[in-house]
Amino acid sequence: MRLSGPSLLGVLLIAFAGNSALAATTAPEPAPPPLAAEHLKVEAMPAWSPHWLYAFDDSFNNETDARVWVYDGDHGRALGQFEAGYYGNVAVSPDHKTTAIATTYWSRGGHGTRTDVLEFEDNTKLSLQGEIVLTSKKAQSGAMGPFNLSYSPDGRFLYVTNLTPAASISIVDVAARKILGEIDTDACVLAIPSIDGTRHRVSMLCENGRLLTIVHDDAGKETSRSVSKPFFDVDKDPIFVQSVATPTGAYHVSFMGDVYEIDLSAADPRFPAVWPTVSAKERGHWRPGGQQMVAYHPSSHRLYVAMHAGGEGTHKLGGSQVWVTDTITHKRLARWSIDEKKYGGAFCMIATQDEHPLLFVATEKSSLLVLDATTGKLLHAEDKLGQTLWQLLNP
Amino acid sequence: MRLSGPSLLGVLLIAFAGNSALAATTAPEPAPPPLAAEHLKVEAMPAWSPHWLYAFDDSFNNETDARVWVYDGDHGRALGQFEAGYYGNVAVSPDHKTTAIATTYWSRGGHGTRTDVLEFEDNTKLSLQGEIVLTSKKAQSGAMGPFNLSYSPDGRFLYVTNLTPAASISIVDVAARKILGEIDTDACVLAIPSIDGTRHRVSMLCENGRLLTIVHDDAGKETSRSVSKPFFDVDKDPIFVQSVATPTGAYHVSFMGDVYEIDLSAADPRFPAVWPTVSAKERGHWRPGGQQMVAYHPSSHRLYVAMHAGGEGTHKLGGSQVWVTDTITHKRLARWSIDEKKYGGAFCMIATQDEHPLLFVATEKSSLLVLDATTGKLLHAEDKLGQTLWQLLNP
Amino acid sequence: MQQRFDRLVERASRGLARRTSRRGFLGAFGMVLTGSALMPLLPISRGSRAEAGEPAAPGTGKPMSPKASASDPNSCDYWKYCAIDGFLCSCCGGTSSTCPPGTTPSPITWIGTCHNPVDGRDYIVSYNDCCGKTSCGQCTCVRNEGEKPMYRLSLNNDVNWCMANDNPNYHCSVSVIMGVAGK
Amino acid sequence: MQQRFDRLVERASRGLARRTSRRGFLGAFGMVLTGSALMPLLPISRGSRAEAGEPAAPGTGKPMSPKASASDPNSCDYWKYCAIDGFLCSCCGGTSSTCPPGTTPSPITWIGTCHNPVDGRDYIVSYNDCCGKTSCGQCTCVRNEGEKPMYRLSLNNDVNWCMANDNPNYHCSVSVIMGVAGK
Repeated sequence: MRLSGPSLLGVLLIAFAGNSALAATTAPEPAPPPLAAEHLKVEAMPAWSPHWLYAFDDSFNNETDARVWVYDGDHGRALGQFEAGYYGNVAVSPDHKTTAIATTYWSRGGHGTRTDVLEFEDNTKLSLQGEIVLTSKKAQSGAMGPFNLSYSPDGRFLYVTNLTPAASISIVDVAARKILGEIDTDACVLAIPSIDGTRHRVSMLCENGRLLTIVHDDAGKETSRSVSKPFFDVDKDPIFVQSVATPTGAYHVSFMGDVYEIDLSAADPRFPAVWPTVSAKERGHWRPGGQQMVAYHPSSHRLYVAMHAGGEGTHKLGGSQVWVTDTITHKRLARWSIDEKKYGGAFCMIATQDEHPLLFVATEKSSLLVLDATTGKLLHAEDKLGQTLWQLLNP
Repeated sequence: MRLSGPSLLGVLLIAFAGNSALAATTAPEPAPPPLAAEHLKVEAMPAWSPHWLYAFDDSFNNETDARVWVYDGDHGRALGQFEAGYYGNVAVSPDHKTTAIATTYWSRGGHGTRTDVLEFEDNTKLSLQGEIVLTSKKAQSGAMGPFNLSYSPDGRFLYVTNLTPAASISIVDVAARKILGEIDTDACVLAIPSIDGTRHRVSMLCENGRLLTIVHDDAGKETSRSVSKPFFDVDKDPIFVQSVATPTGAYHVSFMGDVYEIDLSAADPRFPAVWPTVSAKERGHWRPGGQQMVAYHPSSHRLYVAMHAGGEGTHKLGGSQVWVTDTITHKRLARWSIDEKKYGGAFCMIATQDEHPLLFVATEKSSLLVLDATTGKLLHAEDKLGQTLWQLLNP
Repeated sequence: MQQRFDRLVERASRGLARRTSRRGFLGAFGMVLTGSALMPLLPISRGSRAEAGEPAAPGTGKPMSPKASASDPNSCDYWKYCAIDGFLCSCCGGTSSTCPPGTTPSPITWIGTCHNPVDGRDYIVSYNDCCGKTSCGQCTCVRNEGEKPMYRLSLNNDVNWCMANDNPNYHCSVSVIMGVAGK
Repeated sequence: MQQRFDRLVERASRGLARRTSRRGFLGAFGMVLTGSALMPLLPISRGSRAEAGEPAAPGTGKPMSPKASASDPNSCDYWKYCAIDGFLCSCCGGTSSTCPPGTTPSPITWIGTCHNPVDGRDYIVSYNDCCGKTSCGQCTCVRNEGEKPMYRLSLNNDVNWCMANDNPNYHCSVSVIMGVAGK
């Protein structure tokens, strides 16, 4: 190898060193003074706000390059992003300091050796803290939701859902950054976490409309499992797997617009009476749809559902309206229209959990709308954020 | 790990086996007969056609997922694609059987360990044949062109351009699939190949407007180098690095619309007299622009240049027109308009090399237009192919 | 009777699952289901006739005027695509029932029923993914007649059906006619 | 005088290049160029005044009516971005002169001159890339005042200026004021 010729271009510059003396001597006018030299640096993350959003962009046309945006709802601006690989499943830790991403990579872009990993991102720096290599079983589904990857309520364990198509979960010890074990879930899917006293539990939806609940010990070993009676009818009116977490479990809506609550606050799962978001007259004509079609704000007990007019098979159509229902009185409080022509229908939604909540709405055109969750007023609109926003998170 | 429960969903189906007996017994009407069962298989590539196009999509918003489309201009349809990594440099072998892609991968999407590779794709199967791992120096430039990666005219060697920012080329023995060595190019860029008798040569453009030509032996070692007199003025009217190969070298156009030929058919490079594509009146008002703004059809000696009305600094603006000039008489033959409103300006162009040539035009909106290269008639338009088409190849 | 048969096959397949590795199981399962065992397991979609904009001609149950695009394999309206969610392989170098060159079909998949307005028949189709290259990115098509959530995996089009392939990268989707649906 | 100085620095830097490794060279080169040695090497763009749609007020050389967007750092029209080709970091979590959290600035870059219509001055700016994450994908901005092809690397914005970073993945671009341009 011969490298004897002059081998560097002569005019490359190091830009960290703006020289302000230089500016002072050459200013052509006496006033105003020239702009000061700037110094290239890396922006620091601001202090955490409950109005931060974590938005998963699947990048469906370039699916090996998914990413998670961190977005400041108050200032209507992106704070930065994480890489999220291929079909990344995302969860933010209960202390909102870490974003966990379970995803798949290849040694050569989309080919070569497959490696599934669980990556831990530092939310205070937007930088990668570390990874755990997983077995190559991670569930890959476009139906992103809060329970494809989930933290236990105390942040101690992470539950990674697997599908090969055999279904199982891997239990990760978060502090030790270690996979404790894998538990078969009998073809049931999701990982809805709860704690009963000191017992860590994970619940999941089964094909026959039942809830499977698995209790595990601190070593990640299953200690018991129980199966509920059927609480929904898969054939007559299935519930979406994309649901919203509540302090005691989850709200799922059904294709026809009924609300199914899973209450895991007691020793056995409870299923409070099902209630409708649609009137008898609307039923079958208006229905929930999209990708993450339900949001919830606990202290004001409001449920937000993306609704559209349509028939069977339209359950992935975004909402032309957001319907707001009181979860205690079951009364509808509002119907807010989405500018479908401009943004497409409401596709994903999440409400912040503070006392002045925002409702984030990602649309079919991958716009991001920031609404006042109390009044429905549109506070800010990002015409396009990423390529295909498929999940919104706000721990 | 406990996996004793029933662990597979019961209703998965293998679809390779369509059962046509099943169809025959259940048809509800006597005529017409029901459609026959289909059998899932993989499409075979058709026989090669000179009207095939290789189109590089940089996927600029998701740049780790670039790809190369193979497109059939006669039937106006995609034949398939190759993955092309990050800033892939692409070359099709002279026998049009192989596509070589020099690119960059990481072990974790866009992070982790970097590996630069030269991948060999089988054009008759659209499958990966093999790879050579490169040193991590590969040139990464958005100014894709025919000479960022190039085959020697006999297909024996491949020249990989490097930029760290020191410039060099790596010489690859194609048959042996082996890097022979690396040659420093004294800050000069590109790799324009030629053969003088039996001597393999590579030429490149230098900062001072000269052409550097390096001769190498069969082992990839430099045996001599020579530098031409300046043949263009970098400050007054630079030539684009994106040029078009000719049987004896290349045509480069300048920012102002002059044509610079590099003729490598003799022992020393020759630079025929520069001639303009613009009239004296048009000069400075109409200019070439875009990404791959020049195409050439040898036997009809026609040069195609993407032109727009604009001033200094507009040299990346796509063409509102394609100007056709005779390379022998230097007379303009035609000005063809592009529907800019619908497609955006003409951004990349290439002419097929047969006797009934097509002109492929990729636009600023990543549309792909298929024109009759003789008449300018629009034969087919693909409203959108990929995300950002940045290079067209037709070996 | 069908239900009982379903349970039998299901029990047999679960037995297999317990005794074999993942890949071994899929191979064996494939053999079990090939041929006459296929029919009883097929779920019948009720959706194809209910599609908005395709009113039935009175008394016939057939649509009066099928859309022209319902017979164009490059259009999402194509009748066979009644529950595809993804990129149409016919825009990616394949056809409505073949994978593009250089990709690999998914051996596992899900099954639906689509109504063909031309001959008035309902056909059983399998929706397979073609795998091993990054997203095709052309002709995104989302239709969901009879589609169910992930806990009913055999009727779900959200999961990546390339999941069991050596390279589970999703490229595009096809719809393969298996036969006429029983009435 | 300036030309002679250029050649001196260039010769010195080439000498360095021969004696040191790539990374070693860049470090040493950086020190050579920091401070007063910076000025003579700066190429002055002639383009900022020639921009279409910004006619000069007679006799002043200043534009008559700067566009409002010329003072919006999230707009591609922002005066400092006169030769950026890429994603604006101000839309990606950074600002017009800072990289987004978690990315790494490129130590090497190219330099241009942009005209600030507010104070009528020409400023020397360095266009740095922020590196180490996949494409930001927001606010694509392509302007090329004074930009030159790749053989004049120090005036080129097509190459990936993240090339010398540990992770050369391109994320977005900033424009950093270095000082007022000499007349």
